[in-house]
Amino acid sequence: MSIGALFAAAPLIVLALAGLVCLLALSFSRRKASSAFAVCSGGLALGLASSIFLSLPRMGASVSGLLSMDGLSFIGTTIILACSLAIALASRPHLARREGERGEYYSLLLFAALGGCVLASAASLATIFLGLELLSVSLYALVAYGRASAEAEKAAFTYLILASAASAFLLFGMGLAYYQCGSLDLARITRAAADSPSALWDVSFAMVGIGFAFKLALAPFHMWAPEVYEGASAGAAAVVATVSKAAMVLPLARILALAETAGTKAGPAIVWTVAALAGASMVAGNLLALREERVKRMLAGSSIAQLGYLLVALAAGGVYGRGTALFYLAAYTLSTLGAFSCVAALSWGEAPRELFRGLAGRRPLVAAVMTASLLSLAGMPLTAGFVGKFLLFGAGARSGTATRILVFLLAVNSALSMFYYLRLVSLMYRKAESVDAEAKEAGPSQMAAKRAKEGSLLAGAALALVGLAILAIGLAPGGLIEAVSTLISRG
Amino acid sequence: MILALFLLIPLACALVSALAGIRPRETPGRPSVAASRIAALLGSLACLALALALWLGGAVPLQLELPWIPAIGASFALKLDGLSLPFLALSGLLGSAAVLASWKGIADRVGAFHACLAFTLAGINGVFLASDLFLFAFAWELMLVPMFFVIDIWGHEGRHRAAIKFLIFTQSGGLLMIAAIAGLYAAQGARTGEWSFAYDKLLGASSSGALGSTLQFLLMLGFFAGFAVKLPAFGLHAWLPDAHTEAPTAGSILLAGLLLKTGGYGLARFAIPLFPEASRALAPVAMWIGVAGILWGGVMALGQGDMKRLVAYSSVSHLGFVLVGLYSLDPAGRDGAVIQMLSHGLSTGALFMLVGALQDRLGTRELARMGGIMREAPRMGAIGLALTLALLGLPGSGNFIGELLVMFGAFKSDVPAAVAVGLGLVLAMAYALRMFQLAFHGEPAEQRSLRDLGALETATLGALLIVLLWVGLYPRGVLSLLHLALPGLSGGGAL
Amino acid sequence: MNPADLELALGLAALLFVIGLAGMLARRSLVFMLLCAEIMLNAGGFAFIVAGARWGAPDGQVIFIFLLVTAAAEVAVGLALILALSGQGRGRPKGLDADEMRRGGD
Amino acid sequence: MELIWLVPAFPLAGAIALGLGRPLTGKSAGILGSAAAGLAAAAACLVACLFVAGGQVPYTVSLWTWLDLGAASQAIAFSVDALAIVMILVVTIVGFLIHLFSIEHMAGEEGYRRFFAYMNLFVAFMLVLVLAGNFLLLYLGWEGVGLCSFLLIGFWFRDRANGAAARKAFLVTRVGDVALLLGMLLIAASLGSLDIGEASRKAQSAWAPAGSSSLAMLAAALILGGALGKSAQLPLHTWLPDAMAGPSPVSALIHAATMVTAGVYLVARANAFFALAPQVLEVVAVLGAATLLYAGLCALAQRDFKKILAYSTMSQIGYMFLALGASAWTGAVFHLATHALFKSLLFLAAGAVINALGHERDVYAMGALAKKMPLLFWTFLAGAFGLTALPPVTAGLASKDAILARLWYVGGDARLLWWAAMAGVLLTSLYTFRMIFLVFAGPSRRGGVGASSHEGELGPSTTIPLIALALLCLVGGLLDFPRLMGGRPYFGAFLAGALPTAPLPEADTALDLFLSLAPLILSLLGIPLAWLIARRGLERRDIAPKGALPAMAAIAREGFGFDRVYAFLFVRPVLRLAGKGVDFVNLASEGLRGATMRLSGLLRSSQDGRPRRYLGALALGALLLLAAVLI
Amino acid sequence: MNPVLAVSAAVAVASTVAVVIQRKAVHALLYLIVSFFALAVAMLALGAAFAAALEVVVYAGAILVLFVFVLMMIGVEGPVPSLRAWLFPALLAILLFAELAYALFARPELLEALSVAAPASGAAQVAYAVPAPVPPKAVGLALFGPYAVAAEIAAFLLLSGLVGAYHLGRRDKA
Repeated sequence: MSIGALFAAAPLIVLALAGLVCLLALSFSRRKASSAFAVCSGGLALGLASSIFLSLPRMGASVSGLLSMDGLSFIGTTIILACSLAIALASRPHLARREGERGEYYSLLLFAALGGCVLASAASLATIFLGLELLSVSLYALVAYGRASAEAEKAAFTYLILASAASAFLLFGMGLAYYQCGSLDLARITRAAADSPSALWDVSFAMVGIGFAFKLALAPFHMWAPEVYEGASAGAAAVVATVSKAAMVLPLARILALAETAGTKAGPAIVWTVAALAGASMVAGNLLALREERVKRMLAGSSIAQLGYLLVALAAGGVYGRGTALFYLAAYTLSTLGAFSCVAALSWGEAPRELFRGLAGRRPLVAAVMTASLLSLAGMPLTAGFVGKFLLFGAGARSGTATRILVFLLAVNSALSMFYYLRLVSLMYRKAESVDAEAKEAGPSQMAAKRAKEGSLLAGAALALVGLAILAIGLAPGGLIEAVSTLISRG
Repeated sequence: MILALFLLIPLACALVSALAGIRPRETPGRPSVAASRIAALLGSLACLALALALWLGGAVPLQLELPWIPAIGASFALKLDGLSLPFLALSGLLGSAAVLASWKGIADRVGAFHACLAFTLAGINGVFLASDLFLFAFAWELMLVPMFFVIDIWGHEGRHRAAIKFLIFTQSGGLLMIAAIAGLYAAQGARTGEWSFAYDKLLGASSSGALGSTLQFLLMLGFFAGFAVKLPAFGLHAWLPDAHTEAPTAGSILLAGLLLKTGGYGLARFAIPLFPEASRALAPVAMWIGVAGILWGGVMALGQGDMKRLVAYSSVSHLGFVLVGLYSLDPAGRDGAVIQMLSHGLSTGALFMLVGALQDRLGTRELARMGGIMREAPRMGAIGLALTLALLGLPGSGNFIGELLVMFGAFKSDVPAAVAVGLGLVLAMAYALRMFQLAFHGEPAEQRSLRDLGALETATLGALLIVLLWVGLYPRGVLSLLHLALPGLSGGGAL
Repeated sequence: MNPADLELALGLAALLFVIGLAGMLARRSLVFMLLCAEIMLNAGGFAFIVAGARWGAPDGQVIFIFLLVTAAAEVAVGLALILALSGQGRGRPKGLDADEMRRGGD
Repeated sequence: MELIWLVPAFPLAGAIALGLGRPLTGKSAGILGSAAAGLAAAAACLVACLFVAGGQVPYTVSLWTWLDLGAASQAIAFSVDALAIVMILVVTIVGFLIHLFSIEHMAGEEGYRRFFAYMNLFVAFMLVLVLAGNFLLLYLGWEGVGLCSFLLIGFWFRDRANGAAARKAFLVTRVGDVALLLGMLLIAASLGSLDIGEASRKAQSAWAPAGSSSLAMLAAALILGGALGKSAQLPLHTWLPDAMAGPSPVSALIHAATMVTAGVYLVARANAFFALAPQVLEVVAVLGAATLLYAGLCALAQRDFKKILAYSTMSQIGYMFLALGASAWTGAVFHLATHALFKSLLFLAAGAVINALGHERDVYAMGALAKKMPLLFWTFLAGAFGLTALPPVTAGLASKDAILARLWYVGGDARLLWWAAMAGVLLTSLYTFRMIFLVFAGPSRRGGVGASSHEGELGPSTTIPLIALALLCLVGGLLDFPRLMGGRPYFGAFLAGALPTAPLPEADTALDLFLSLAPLILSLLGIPLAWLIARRGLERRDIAPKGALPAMAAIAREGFGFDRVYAFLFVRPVLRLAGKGVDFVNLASEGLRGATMRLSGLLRSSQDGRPRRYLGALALGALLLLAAVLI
Repeated sequence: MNPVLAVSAAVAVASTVAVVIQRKAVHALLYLIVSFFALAVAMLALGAAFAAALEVVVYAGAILVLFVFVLMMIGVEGPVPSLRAWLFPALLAILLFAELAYALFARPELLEALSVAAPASGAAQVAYAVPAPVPPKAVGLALFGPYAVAAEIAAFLLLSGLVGAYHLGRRDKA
């Protein structure tokens, strides 16, 4: 393994070390999680920096054939690390306020990020599987973490059981693929599949696809999402909604890219199946969110639908399609991150809609960012979501009948989604006084309060940053679009 | 660069009034409140002045193009021609009217309110100016959100539901339109290899055979859906009565006076020129949709007990004329449609202002609870009478010119449609007179003391009426300008 | 090596896989669900072994080892969760019935 | 020559001044209004003199270009020719007199100023109508007078019934207007011009060949539709009787003298198109005759003083249409002019009577007023003689004679029309004298409603117009007197410049004598019959009518139930459709919303937190996915 | 046709079915151990000795023992589903298996391969040219050669599992 490869893989290494340091810090001072927090956020920031300054210049390096540090992986790493950082900051105040807070949370967050990054740059079945499992296992713990309620554990267990079933599908599919090709390398596999197509290939891809679809919560593999989002703490839900989604989209994009370069002809059956998945997800997600009174569940529905939208671009295929998908991924993660950070700022656990009534009067910043995020998710102009949706339309309209139908569905569905997004927005601007949930939370000790205060300062900064990013991308998306397209075409 | 002002001024005013408004515990008398009001007013007046200056200066056509998102070939391209200038002037005028109309009515979160108004105006101006389809879609969506807030925060009883309904309807249309834009962009780009949203570049797409006839028809339908919902065409108008009724006065003025016009403008500017063949295929159907709108809107207006709702349905009826005129694919019809839009904007805007004034004074919009206003408030009565006459398209009002030209265009392309439109005129008279007599004639329905219109209101309404009369007696002022825009619009000789 | 054997072995893997799935669907006890999950994963691993045998390559077994690691981790977390859900064996173990995991009040 | 625009400008200015002039109170408003009308009259006379002096050359004064309709560009332009001169003279002079009358008549009414503003506005619009050189401007005036009629019928708007009458008038005429509008569009579309003269010329060249005469017929028919509406001819006549809800001067000016005759004017104006469509002309004649008889019968059965006059107006206009139908253009216009004189006189007198009786309008409640109100009686009598074409009043005599003679000379089927006209003559004298007997003769009734008041307090501004009009009636006919009595057709000659005239065939004294005497005799015959009817009516006025004749009378009083039929056919269906304003489109959208919500509820209820269920979904999804890819 | 493989397959299937339908979790565990042993034998027959050993040592030896500990802490008496409860799962499983089997066995080149005739497609040639079993050494070399990075990741996987389990285990004091 060459030095270049080492540099290229710097983000992963940084994350891994940060995770270890975090654990060490914990084992030395059990009671002081602030050190863990510092290590975690520092590590994530460092990883971000390293991915920009170390691995970006060495684009295309391959780490012993298992990880390929190409454009895709860069995009993925950046998104994942940024999201994790924001989440770490956003969850700080609550964790700080909790008596006897322990830092495992941060180490788990780091591990999850690591798994995500591995997935984002995986070039082999082995790394895909391991990255997926690393991410999942950390997520199980994270979901069950922060909240002292049976709901969290139930959610975690549900997640675990379903996820292991899904990853069993994934594993079996991989096995079949390996059985036919004799190599774990994605490029080889796609080539082999292109050379000698067979029913078994379709099956193996389908089973792998099931694994992915589950993680992306595409209908009908979506049913875990509302439970988990609701049961988990705001922070953990944010991880599920952003990091793990991004981490799953990238290998998908890579596989599709490789398949295209290998010249695989996706039969109509495949195309229509994907289209059906996308359509079903849009409809199911929006219908689930439509009348939801609990914001986290609503966001779950929203993310189901959003991933369905994203699938349109992937189904459209081509460099343009993938680029669109990744741009939309960025927009989606950013907006969802904003929304969840706002939820986290209001309540760590239950988040009923009423929590947001008259928010604009009480917490203008939170209300503003929440508005921006929701409008972005709804695809309104001035926000990243609008550009993303526009590109989605373009990508869908470019290719065949299936995606054109999807475009129609997309239009109708996003019109439908207006209902729940804007209903929440309007709630925030109504005149009504309802107590903030965090005010209800148990009065913390002086120490914890101090920590919470400094934490909330950082959290506020992160929040504002996310909001600004949404608007910035919405106003001048050109740079991002170009960056993405160049990265893909190079990777 | 002047054109950018049409967007910058309102945005700046929005900012100012928003900042002026940001203070807890507002009380109507506070200077900051007045500041935000004045800022919004000045903004729209400035737009109006600018438009008039350009008009009188004869400085059309005028262009501005700045790079925006080269990656996808979208640019910040504005183009001012004879078609957009009247609408810009209208938006300035009605914008000021809206601010004035809410001078007393709005006491809560004044800054935010005027910010929303100005923001909406910016979006509307953008729609009227954009010559880049991405920018157009951007502006098109941009005006929705502040409008949503205007209805949702400052509206009447059923505002929340009405606001959502408004948004979902317009949005489902708008998204279909955006999808069509994207499709057109994709098809044209795939053919020429030049990815661009520029209007002029896409204008030739359908005639150059970049699109198959089915695709062209589908894309045209996408555009049509977007604009038909906004117009609103018959069958898609369910959102309009609620939105108009529940919105605050200023909101209703902007909705009826401007937002609906963006639909007609879009049809005239985009849907028909971009897809001439497909439009020709659709035209007979579209005309009869328009006729249905005219008749059904009239019948519904005849049945309403709520004055605002009645006016709303009358809008449905009047904008049916626009659809008929545009899809008669005849120059006269198109002129008529434009005149009709302008004069409908003026008359209905003024009418909503009047209704708002009535509601402020009587606390009701129910016709049954009015009556006898003519005696108590003669000024109100006179203006109400004048507006009623405009509503029923009396010669001399702009509405007459619009309806006449539309009927002329319809007559040339489809005589039965023209006859049906004639029936619409009778209906219009029926509901207009019914409204007028119920509200202003007879004896007062209940004990009350009624203030007549104040000087400010009278002046505003008078101004609107005078413009309306001008359009009615000297429509060439508009038409000659409009004909400057003809070459750009005559997509494939469709018009 | 006889291809028929490979096919047979793959068939076995598939069979185990679906049996695990069936059990997971059928059993309400969390412990049993976890067991069935293990069966499914194991079947997947076995598929890899078969594939490795087909190509005579070590990759299959390597993946199998990773699978073992995964299984260990998952089982550890899963059992921890089960323990947390059942009030640590004090009294009658509650919450171990999957169907009792209905959301409180919808 | 350019001062033609002054004619409509004066009343318009007056209207604006009155509309804005808050301080104008008391009589000053009336005086201002009358002054405006008077100035208009003066200007009209001046214009007329200049016109005659200038050798009767038609000319057009164009103010500004209004609108380009297709190829035709329409100007706001006044074109003056003989017909226009006649019309403006009638309008301004009669209008002025009526204004004058109103100063006192309307004194003390609420909205005195409003009244004169509306009246002035009406005069202005009417002048625009008659001066319009192109159809579009004509249409502007056309709708304008309709508006004023609406406003003035509903002048006493506190009573909703008046408002309803006003609305009805405006709506029914609008139906005709739309027809006219379509006709204009047809002309503009197929001839490329709306200038009346030019269009007529083009029509003669383009439509004269029989091939395209269907277009001509259509155009003529549509124009006729407009005319029928305004002139309250069958079948668009139902609004006129109700229109009597307005003040009497309004009835005199609008619903007797000027506006209702605009239809006649229109047909005369557009004679070229009708000439190209003889079938339509026949329709005109037949409708005229029908209205003539129908209205006569209705008038005979009315109890409301003003409604009698209203129906009589209808039937007189029927005469005019008859004349038009027989292409006796000048005759029609002449009768229009004379009718304007005597009918406005009748209305004014009647108004005065009604005022004097404290707004009592039931003729059965009047009577024996001849002695109480001699002036009103004599002036009314003068008008009545004009109406029944009896000497010595020349107005009606001359014009009606001309029409009847023309009908006879046309020959053929027109003979039938002549007989109808004769029947009309009889009817006219019947209802006229019935009215006179009931109102002025006989015993005073109802404890003498009239007894309380007599005309003593009539001031000059009331009496002068009455007398003036009476005198005009006396001499008016001389303008175009039957040759039999040594008359000269000055009027016809004057109009010859504007309207086609067919000279009567060679004089045949015997026939002329017959044609002149026959109506005279019939009218005279009518008087005693009227006396009988009046008596009979008096006896039965309070008892519920029994037997066939009273039943007939009741039906006739209702105008033969046209209102009911129209309500059943048009009004009620539309209102039922409107219902309470419930929009099925809205209902549909709400339904869609509900369905979506229910669907979402269904989906959410499937999310009940049981992992096995989710697992099942997963497995099922996997099954389907594999099946999909394997197929 | 390798008898050892066949027999072990039969045993594995039977014992797995037994696992699924047991009433007591402990019995199920024992049956699972049996099925793992059978699978280990099958692996041996396929020449994957190292994997077989790990199957016995880690899976049967370690992971299942973990289960046993838990079961000792909480005596689970999983209610046995009625036949009706089995209906849907069984049906689903059978259909799924049918699909997999179809994909596995309904392939032309396999039929060719089954017939003794020379393999037609190049893929088949590659496939059946290499008979040799894979010795543990090769596995080890692979694991710490090309797959070293993966091994590291696996280590972190275990670590995160550890952290998670540890945390969840002592959450009572949280």
